[in-house]
Amino acid sequence: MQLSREALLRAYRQMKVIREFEERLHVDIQTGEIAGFTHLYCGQEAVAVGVCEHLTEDDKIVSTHRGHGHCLAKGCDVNGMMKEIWGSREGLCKGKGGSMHIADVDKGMLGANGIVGAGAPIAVGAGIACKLDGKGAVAITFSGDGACNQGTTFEAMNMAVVTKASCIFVFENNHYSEHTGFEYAVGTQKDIASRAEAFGMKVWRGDGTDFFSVYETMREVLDYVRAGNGPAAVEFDTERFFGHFEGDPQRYRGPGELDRIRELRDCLKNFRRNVTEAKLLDHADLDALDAEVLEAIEESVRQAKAAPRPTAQDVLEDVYISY
Amino acid sequence: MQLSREALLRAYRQMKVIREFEERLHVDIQTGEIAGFTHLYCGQEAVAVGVCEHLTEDDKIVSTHRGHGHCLAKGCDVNGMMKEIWGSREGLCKGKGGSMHIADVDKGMLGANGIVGAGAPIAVGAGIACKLDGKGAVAITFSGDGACNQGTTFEAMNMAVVTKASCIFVFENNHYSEHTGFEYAVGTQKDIASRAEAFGMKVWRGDGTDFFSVYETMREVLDYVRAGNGPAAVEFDTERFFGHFEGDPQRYRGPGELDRIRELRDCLKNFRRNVTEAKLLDHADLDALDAEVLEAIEESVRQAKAAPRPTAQDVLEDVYISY
Amino acid sequence: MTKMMYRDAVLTTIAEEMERDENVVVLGEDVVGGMGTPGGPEAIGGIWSTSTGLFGKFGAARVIDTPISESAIVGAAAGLALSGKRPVAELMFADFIGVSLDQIWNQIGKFRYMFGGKTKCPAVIRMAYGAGYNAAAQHSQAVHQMLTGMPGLKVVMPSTPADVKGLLRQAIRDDDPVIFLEHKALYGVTGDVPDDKDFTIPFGHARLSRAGEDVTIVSTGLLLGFCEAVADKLAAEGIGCDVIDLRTTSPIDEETILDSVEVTGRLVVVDEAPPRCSLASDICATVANKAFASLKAPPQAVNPPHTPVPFARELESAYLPSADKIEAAVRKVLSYR
Amino acid sequence: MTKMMYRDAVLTTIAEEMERDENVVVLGEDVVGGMGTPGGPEAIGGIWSTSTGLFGKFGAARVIDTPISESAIVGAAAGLALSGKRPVAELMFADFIGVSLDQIWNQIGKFRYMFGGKTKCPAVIRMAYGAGYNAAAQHSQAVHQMLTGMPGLKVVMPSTPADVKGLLRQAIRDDDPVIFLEHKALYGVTGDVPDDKDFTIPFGHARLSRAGEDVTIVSTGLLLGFCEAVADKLAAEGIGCDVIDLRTTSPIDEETILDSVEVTGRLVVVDEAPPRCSLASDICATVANKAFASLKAPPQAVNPPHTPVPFARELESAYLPSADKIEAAVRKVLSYR
Ligand SMILES: Cc1ncc(C[n+]2csc(CCOP(=O)(O)OP(=O)(O)O)c2C)c(N)n1
Ligand SMILES: Cc1ncc(C[n+]2csc(CCOP(=O)(O)OP(=O)(O)O)c2C)c(N)n1
Ligand SMILES: [Mg+2]
Ligand SMILES: [Mg+2]
Repeated sequence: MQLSREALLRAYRQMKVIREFEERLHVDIQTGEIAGFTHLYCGQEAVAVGVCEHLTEDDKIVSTHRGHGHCLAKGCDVNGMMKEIWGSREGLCKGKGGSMHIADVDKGMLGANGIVGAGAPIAVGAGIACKLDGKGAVAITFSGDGACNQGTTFEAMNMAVVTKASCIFVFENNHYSEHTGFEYAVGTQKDIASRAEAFGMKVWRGDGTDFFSVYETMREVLDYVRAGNGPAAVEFDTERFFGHFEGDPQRYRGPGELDRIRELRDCLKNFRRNVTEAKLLDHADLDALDAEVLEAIEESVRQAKAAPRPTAQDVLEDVYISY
Repeated sequence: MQLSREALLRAYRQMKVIREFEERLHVDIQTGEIAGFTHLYCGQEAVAVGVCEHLTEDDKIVSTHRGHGHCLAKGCDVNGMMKEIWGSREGLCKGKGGSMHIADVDKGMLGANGIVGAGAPIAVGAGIACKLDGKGAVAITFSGDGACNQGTTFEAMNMAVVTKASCIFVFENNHYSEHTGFEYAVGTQKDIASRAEAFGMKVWRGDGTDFFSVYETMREVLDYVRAGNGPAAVEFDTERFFGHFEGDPQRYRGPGELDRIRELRDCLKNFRRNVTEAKLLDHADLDALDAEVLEAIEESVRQAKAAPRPTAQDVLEDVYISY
Repeated sequence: MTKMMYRDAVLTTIAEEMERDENVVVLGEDVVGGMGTPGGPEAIGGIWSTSTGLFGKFGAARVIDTPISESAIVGAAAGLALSGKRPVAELMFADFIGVSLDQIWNQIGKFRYMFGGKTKCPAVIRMAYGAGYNAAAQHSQAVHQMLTGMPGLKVVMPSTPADVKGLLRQAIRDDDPVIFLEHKALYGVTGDVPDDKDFTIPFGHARLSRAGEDVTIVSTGLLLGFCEAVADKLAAEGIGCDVIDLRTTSPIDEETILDSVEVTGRLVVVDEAPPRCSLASDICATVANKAFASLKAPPQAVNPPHTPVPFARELESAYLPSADKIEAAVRKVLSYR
Repeated sequence: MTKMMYRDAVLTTIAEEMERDENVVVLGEDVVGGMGTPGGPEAIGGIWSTSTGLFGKFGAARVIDTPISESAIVGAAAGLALSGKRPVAELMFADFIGVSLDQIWNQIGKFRYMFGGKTKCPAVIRMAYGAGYNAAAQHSQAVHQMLTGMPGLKVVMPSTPADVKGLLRQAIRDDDPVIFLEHKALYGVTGDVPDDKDFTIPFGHARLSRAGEDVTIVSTGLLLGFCEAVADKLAAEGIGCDVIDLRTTSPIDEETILDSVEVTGRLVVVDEAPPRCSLASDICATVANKAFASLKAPPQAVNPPHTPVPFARELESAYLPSADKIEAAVRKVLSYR
């Protein structure tokens, strides 16, 4: 916990932005104004932020279907994202990608991905590029406990080891893949990290609901990979606060589970408690940030609602040819 | 080594059939009369036979591009196979499949496979069927040290564990995938079995150039899986005597490597030495078998050469519709 | 007859066939739902509700929830089928053939032929396809053109609950591998369904859903309804359309199409996949070749553009063939001189 | 001009581009060969000899041997391309798109569009396709019809060493993903190749390899040579054929085809893939739609049958379009009244 006051405020703000961005989406989606399948990241913010706070624009990340948190943490514009999810032609992807396909390659964000497991091989390529460039940059792929069973993820782990790619596999174990439990679908019934280890990588583990655990763990992982030691893997135990997608009745949850995780495993609450108890920040600092973030999100929604809609002609653009 | 004299003779004969079948193919292919890509199994006979001598027709196997040994060991007809490889319409697959696609489902041989790694998921399905039938039958997939890096193989291992399929992953590590070394392509640079173990399976290891090692190891593996304990994996260290495919100049071999493995790692020589030293069989027994097998192979070639060729009309058959 | 939704026709047919034949087994992601969770099995029975209750009725041995491993799902179906079972595997979205194509294309589609005709592979691979939910480029695709082009596969695209029942039952009882394409946007559609537990519809027999003598419209799945609407509208103007629901794209009922075009001389094919190497081009080419002399106008295809499926509502609607575009195409061929 | 083999044109072009642009990297199975073996790197330089010597010249960082993991190969190419590199990935056989299709279809083909046009993905995926080696159902396929149907991918099918050079260079310098299909049976064919290290052939421009006024023959790859042979034979009889080598199937040069058919009124398309939803049906449909009035005979496709590729010599020859079958098709359209 040697973070400056500024860094602490920034980390909190980043997590809070993700949280409020999605809490707001959760409300707005119910009005029927937002189209498509939306997977909310709420509850896992400490992972995205604890990872990305270490990164520069030279570092790359590859995300998942549950990508808002990774995008925001990697610096994608809040308004551009909100517009994208609302399907505006001013969205980050001109309304063509939507929630599952947000990217901003200039920021090192190589894309959310609707195909579970598809990101890992892409990150290996990006990690090879990082190695080639020799500037110590890394490529990070986020995968869930479900994605870790997809063949592409396994191939990517082996390929990363073989090519000594500067690549980090971040596994976010939120115990569910859609409506199926981790204990069922991951045959080992142990953690994900031990399986990754068997591919020949050094692995780490951390608490994905605690920013400081993620941040400190990632410092070690990044030191290791930036030094040119090849790939590494890290597993964070975490929680998702909403359903798999918006509309999910979540009957697979245990009694009181959602209340319990919102109470005990909320990274924002944990952060606030930690920093205030340690007297690094006080409640007023954080409350001010909260208000500021709420207003920023409100503003992004205002903009998204007012932004111009795409037109039929737009369909035919951004592809080299459309017959 | 509690095998009866009869069982010993049978095992030796099976290995010898594979050996001579392929030594003969190796010669005949050079005449240009045999079409297609042929991958010879010579050197690995102890694995196919040491595994299949335990099996009945209820047990299933799924093979690879290097499938002749598995087919013969599982009881495919020698003449039907030779005719198939020669492309006759009397071949086991009417000349439609060829070396890489020999199958005999009635014998529990679910197919050689030209796609590396494709057999493993198929074996999981067969293993689920075995479990469903509840008669203690098993499904076995053979994979190489190259195939063990294919996503399908990994997915299959996890799926087998999750579904508790009666399925056995037999890894034949002959140290090469095409022209690439095991140490390069398998990122762990350890053995294959330890990676399989991380998927949650019990694993075994054995010497794939020693029939008795394979046979005794497989007895344990089969006892375990037939008892309904779910899948298992076993790795056999073995050698391939010929090139990856016929025509391969094998420049990746070390000096004297081929001579050395033919001398010290020949499962037929090892078998003969073991059983004669232990006075279980004598040389005359084996010599008689050798002669008999040679004649059987000669006969299969005679038949293959004389067998009727397929016709243009045959192209349109054996598919539900051909426009 | 019973009124039921398209999705219930899927579920009911599977249940009836599982009842009838113990070799029928179901597998896929979340087909049970809730496995390994505090809520327990069947907490949620499949995201399309096409397997709800099967686990309770038939047990874990025959209703198999799988990890997210589509190659292994299709591969397992292949192995089950080669072992005498009749697997009904589900790919949650048709787009996931991308991660499992080898098992579909190079394995189950080829066993019978490669192995010299002696091997049966009675596997059904069900998948939800199509646009309409703004699910964007990776969750909205029509994939029938690729699969139709693959020898050895039968490809089914039902457009009504009754057809689901007759065709899915046929698929499960068929000894060849069948790709069963369910349109997401049809799951909630209701229709009359025969109660007969042996009701099947043979493959390769199209359904004439509207009859007319001026133009032939061929389609499948969701778009068939749009074609019917256009036909009904034009009928009021005295223009008669044959609307042909292909039902199966392979085998294809060429005869019904050619017979119709011989009368009408005009063809419009409406297809949800992009234009290149599409089912629409396939049918236009067949008709141009085999009914050349009957044609009074150029055969006309209606496809989305050659782009990925876009996300935003306005974009997706502009992307998809609509009743308006179909009507325009029909008027275009009608006005050709 | 230098005489060289098709395979050497591949190798030379890659080497020249690697020399010119340090962002060009090569990856694939055994593209180095011998990694981790006693014989050492480059013991064998790729099974098609299309990467021999690259490792020695450019080193392990830019010539990357991979495990048997095609999804990871294409995926790595995707990631490299998104990171500013220009990967040239090799799939040893085109049939292996089965195990890597998602990365081709749903990833590299869609980035630019899905991400709103701001993302470049300059990846080249080379693959050896086609029959002629009796390699049977899983190692002999033509796959251009599937890939041509996928928005976002450019698809190239060179038929001569010179075209390899001009088109592969274009592919490597192109900012969009390109599928580069090399016919196995052409690797050994020799031809004159321009020495200019900036010689490129733009995509979407077909080559008229024979000129005539009686019939238009369209083809690609290996079969183009068969078409030329037929054209030459018929020329002796006074029958003139336009033989059009498409070079790229997407983008496609419709103009050249339509211009030719306007003159000849007769079309034969020769295609190595099975007939359904094929490139042949695509072109026949386009011509039937856009040059309807010019057509004097039904557009005619020549494809293999709708079966997997069979193994035995007699079967594979009967399966493939041959000069005889092409000639018969040409005579058929010529004799149509
Ligand atoms: C290849 C593929 N298979 C299935 C799906 C459907 N699907 C979307 S998310 C998901 C669960 C993913 O679980 P996990 O990796 O744990 O991520 P989480 O949703 O928990 O963030 C599934 C099955 C998909 N999108 N892609
Ligand atoms: C999916 C796929 N990728 C690549 C190949 C080409 N290929 C055929 S065999 C082989 C090597 C296989 O190595 P291994 O699994 O060790 O088996 P071995 O040849 O040693 O028996 C390769 C790369 C293939 N047939 N299928
Ligand atoms: Mg999860
Ligand atoms: Mg090997």
